[in-house]
Amino acid sequence: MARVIVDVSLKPEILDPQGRAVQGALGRLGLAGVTDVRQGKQFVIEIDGTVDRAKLEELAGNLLSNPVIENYSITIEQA
Amino acid sequence: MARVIVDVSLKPEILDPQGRAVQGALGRLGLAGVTDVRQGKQFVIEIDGTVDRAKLEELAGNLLSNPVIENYSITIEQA
Amino acid sequence: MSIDNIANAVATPDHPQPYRDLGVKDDEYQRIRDILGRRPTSSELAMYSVMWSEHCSYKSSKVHLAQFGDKKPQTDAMLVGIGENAGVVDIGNDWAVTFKIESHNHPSYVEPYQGAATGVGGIVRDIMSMGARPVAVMDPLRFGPLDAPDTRRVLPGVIAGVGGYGNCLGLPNIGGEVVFDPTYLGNPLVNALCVGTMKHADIHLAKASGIGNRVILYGARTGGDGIGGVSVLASETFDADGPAKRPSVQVGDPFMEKLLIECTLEVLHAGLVEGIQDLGGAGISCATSELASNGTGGMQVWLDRVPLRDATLSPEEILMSESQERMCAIVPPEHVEEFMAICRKWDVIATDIGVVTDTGRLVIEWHGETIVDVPPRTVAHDGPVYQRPYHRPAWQDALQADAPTAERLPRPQTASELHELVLRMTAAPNLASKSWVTDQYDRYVQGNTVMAQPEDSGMVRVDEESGLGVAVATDCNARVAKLDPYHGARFALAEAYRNVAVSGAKPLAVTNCLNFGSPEDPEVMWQFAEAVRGLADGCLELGTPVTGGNVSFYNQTGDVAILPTPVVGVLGVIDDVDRRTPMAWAEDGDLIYVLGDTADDFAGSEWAHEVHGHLGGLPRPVDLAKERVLGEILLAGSRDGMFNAAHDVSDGGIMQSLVEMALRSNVGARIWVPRDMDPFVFMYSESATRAIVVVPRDEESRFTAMCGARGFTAERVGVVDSQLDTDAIAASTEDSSNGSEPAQLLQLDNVHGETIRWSVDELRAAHLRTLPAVLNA
Amino acid sequence: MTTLTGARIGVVTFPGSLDDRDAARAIRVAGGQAVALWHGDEDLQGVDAVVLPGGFSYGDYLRCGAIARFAPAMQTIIDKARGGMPVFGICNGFQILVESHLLPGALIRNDHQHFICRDQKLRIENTTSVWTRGFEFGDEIVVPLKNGEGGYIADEHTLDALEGEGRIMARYLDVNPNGSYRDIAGLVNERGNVAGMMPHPEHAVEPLTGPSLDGLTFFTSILSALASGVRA
Ligand SMILES: Nc1ncnc2c1ncn2[C@@H]1O[C@H](COP(=O)(O)OP(=O)(O)O)[C@@H](O)[C@H]1O
Ligand SMILES: [Mg+2]
Repeated sequence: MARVIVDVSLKPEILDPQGRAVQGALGRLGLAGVTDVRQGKQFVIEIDGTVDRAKLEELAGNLLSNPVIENYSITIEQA
Repeated sequence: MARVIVDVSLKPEILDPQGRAVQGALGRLGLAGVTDVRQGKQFVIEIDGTVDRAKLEELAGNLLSNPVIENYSITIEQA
Repeated sequence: MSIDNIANAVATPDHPQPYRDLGVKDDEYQRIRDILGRRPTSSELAMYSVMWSEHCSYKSSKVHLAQFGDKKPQTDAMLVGIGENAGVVDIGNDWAVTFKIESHNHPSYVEPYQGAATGVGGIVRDIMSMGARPVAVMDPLRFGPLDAPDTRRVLPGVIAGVGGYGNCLGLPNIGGEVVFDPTYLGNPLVNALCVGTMKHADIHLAKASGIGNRVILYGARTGGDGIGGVSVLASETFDADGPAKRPSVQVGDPFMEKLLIECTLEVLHAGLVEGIQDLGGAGISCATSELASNGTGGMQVWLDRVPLRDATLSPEEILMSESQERMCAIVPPEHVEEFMAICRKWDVIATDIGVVTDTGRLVIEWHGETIVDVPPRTVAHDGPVYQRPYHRPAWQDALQADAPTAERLPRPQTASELHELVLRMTAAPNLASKSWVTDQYDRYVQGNTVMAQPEDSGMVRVDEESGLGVAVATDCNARVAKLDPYHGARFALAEAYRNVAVSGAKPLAVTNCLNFGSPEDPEVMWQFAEAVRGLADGCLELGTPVTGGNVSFYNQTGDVAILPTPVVGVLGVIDDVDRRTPMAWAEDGDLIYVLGDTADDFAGSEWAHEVHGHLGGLPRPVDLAKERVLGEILLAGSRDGMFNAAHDVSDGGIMQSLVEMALRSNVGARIWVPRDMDPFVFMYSESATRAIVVVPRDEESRFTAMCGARGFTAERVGVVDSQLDTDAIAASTEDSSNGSEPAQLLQLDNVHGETIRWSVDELRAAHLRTLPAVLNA
Repeated sequence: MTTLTGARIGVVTFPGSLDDRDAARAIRVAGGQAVALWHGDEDLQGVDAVVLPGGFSYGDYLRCGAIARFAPAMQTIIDKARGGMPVFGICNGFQILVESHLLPGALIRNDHQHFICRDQKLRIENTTSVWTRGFEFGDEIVVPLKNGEGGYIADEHTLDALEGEGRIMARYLDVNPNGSYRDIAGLVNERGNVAGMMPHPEHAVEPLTGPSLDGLTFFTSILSALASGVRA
């Protein structure tokens, strides 16, 4: 049993319209000093049995993220 | 200067069609043993100056997440 | 937690049950005991409570709705009538159409996106369950004042939800309404309409017949969604140690619904299915009891086979869950394998959960224990019926006496005041362009959309060979309904009827969504009774039967009910969509006619609302015999090629209709106020039974002869003219110098002896300004 | 005039494809034969070209086109496209091509965050591909656009290369509806056999149901290319 967390974020040089919209809204609603907001995705994957790490890396970098615009990172919590 | 990370996830009892679609794809593409996938959002917020914690809590629970169907958690990394 | 099975219920007759918390009244609980001859098990109580709720049983409205059947007009068009998931109408060439509106008001207030999304999903499944392919959706919506903070919370979410679901499902959105009124502030109305088409042979009904046939549940897994949505159940009332309170928010998965559509159509066309039912309000309780009650009468169900999303759900919860995107089919055993294979192809989970029996009872087991054993009819069809008291509100007379006369509400007196007024009205939230909304909806998908917003009706081609098509419009001026609910319902009917006729289609059938306050308030109940009576009488007079609809009560904030809002949808047929009449005029020199009579009618008008915030007076009753003649003229004119364009006249009167036509075509016109008519009344009166038609010059004599023969008023009020931009105007408009195209102008002559004009560009700017200015802020 | 009939163009249906019937209709209206292909089949039934239609494959829940890219049919299509088979991705189909790396860059959420449906003016800037050879350079056309994630992005280097090589098939005119870099509405690959575009030409092929007939040229282009044996 393992819980795998894959965080996917836009590469810094890529435009993030959602983050920008959130930044605008946070400012308007009174949170001071916000200089940047980036929005990312998080996948929490529960795996029964052992984790096939090679496959996981492949799919994180290929399916869960788009290498053209996104970076990913993997955290594995063994239960 | 602070970096605030707000993780937003669907409440466990709420249907997560995105997570389900990913679960299906991971299985088809050969990652064995996946029993559940939940997809969440992550906001990385850069703040200049001190963080107004009360305001941040309010907006995390209100703007960044939808309290009817989502939970959130806040992590603050002071720089 | 032990299971409350039948034996246990028999053994513990005095076990106290939390029926009141489930919305079950003392006498209703006693009736359940009488029916069963014992106390119900908790699962049975769950079923009865949801099925006997107002939402599912129509217990307050039933006695009134019967009029739709009693006063049904003679027609051969109706293939399936009221009572089924949706009515079915014959449109010729072996084609049939089904259409229906449903409300999702309360869920959309709590969670606008998901509430609206699942509203669309629910009505689409209703249409599917008749055997039809869904081909279009519409969304009549009502919100509080545009600039109220809560409207800014609710409206964008609702629009995104309607769009997010419908777009992802591949259903073109072909029309709807967006109306603002303060009474909807704490209670927006989110109504959704779906149209489906099928060949006659494909019509299916929700019944479980054929002993030995299997009961197959297919689609999404069952979760805790919507428990407490239909009735007021909170799950811990069953058992203090039970699972945590379930979410009442239903989340939609349009992708799953799309698979469900394709999968359902495939199993139906393969002839594998005996009966079919969607799972909506009251979920499995509703589907099993209705299927059994409509069919042979008996059914055995193994509830523990139901695939779950949440393993901790109790049987009571599974019975009541409103998880979305599920269907139930009755399949002969020899077809089960093939049925399952098609489901697998579409990646849809399907489970054999039961069998049709000859016992006359619905028996449900949970891990070997019998938890339900009831006569299905008592659950599905023989619920309580109330004769709710009702009476005319004490304030009704005073409201009707407060007429919007020239003395009571100051009217614009001069040409320049009228010039200003047009710009203001064009930008008024209720009249302003709804493109901020409709641009978020896919109107093209399926490739059969012939008309969509902002045309008077939505029109889709049904048969690509012949061009056979249908047009649908929904309407309701709820202010008029408040002033006089009987008349208001007929007014709404007439308007929707006219919107269909204006586009060249022949009105055939009616659906409705009756949105009202609490039925426990006798004054609201009176509004409801009057509206139903008006609609039923009106449908008889127009010859258009009601094929189905929906009632939504308890739309109020505290003690304040919404405006009575009987939304009426009319469906019409057009033999060849190629001859539809669009609303945009085009040809220079075409003549602009107003059909119908204009009187001093401002009770419930948009002008009184927008300019004076006033609602009062007694609207002039709509003459439906005359409305029918207008419809005939519009249809005959379309058939005989007499019209290049047409547009109905309703909210905002003739002036607003002219503005909309000019904007749609981007071509100017010269209009004159008829002699002896007050310019303001000409421009903004909302007399019913009128339309604007645009007639080519060489059709004029034929056209006027046709109107004359029918004794119908037709007055020439203008001419299409793209060349009004003379040097005299260059000074008054911004950019007529820019390029060779002349600026398009709308000119109105004979206004207190003067001429006033607007450039179409300035009208467009006004029309487009309001919604984005508020909603994008 | 060369006969356009005979050519067989496949239209792939993925779970969640919506405009597949419409693409097939457009092929028929243009004079071709539309062949329904199923995402789960590797076999393309010997079609001469493939259209990947619009819709929300797999709900577009992960990223648009990200899951469809791995469908068995796509494995064959990717292979054959590399070998020169003509492929045209419309909207979701464009997203699938980009996710498959048959076309560069990525499509992200519209800058204004809303789904948008509008009659969109475009300028055709590539007339050498098999999908656009029927146009004149600079033709202005109007076709429906409908998407929530149509913002085209790529790095500067890629954008410059696309422009330099004449691979920008169509650009948005008057209004950039989604924040696409350099107003890019559609692209072709180096070889000119693979094209992708966010707007929907298949919805502009009949006078009653679309804003123009401008979309037809994409389909007559490929049919005439196939009929006259033009290879990409
Ligand atoms: N919520 C909506 N969804 C889709 N179309 C809408 C919506 N609201 C308004 N429309 C469309 O915008 C146009 C103008 O609406 P409206 O002014 O209410 O029309 P009318 O008064 O002629 O019934 C119509 O085509 C209508 O169908
Ligand atoms: Mg109208």
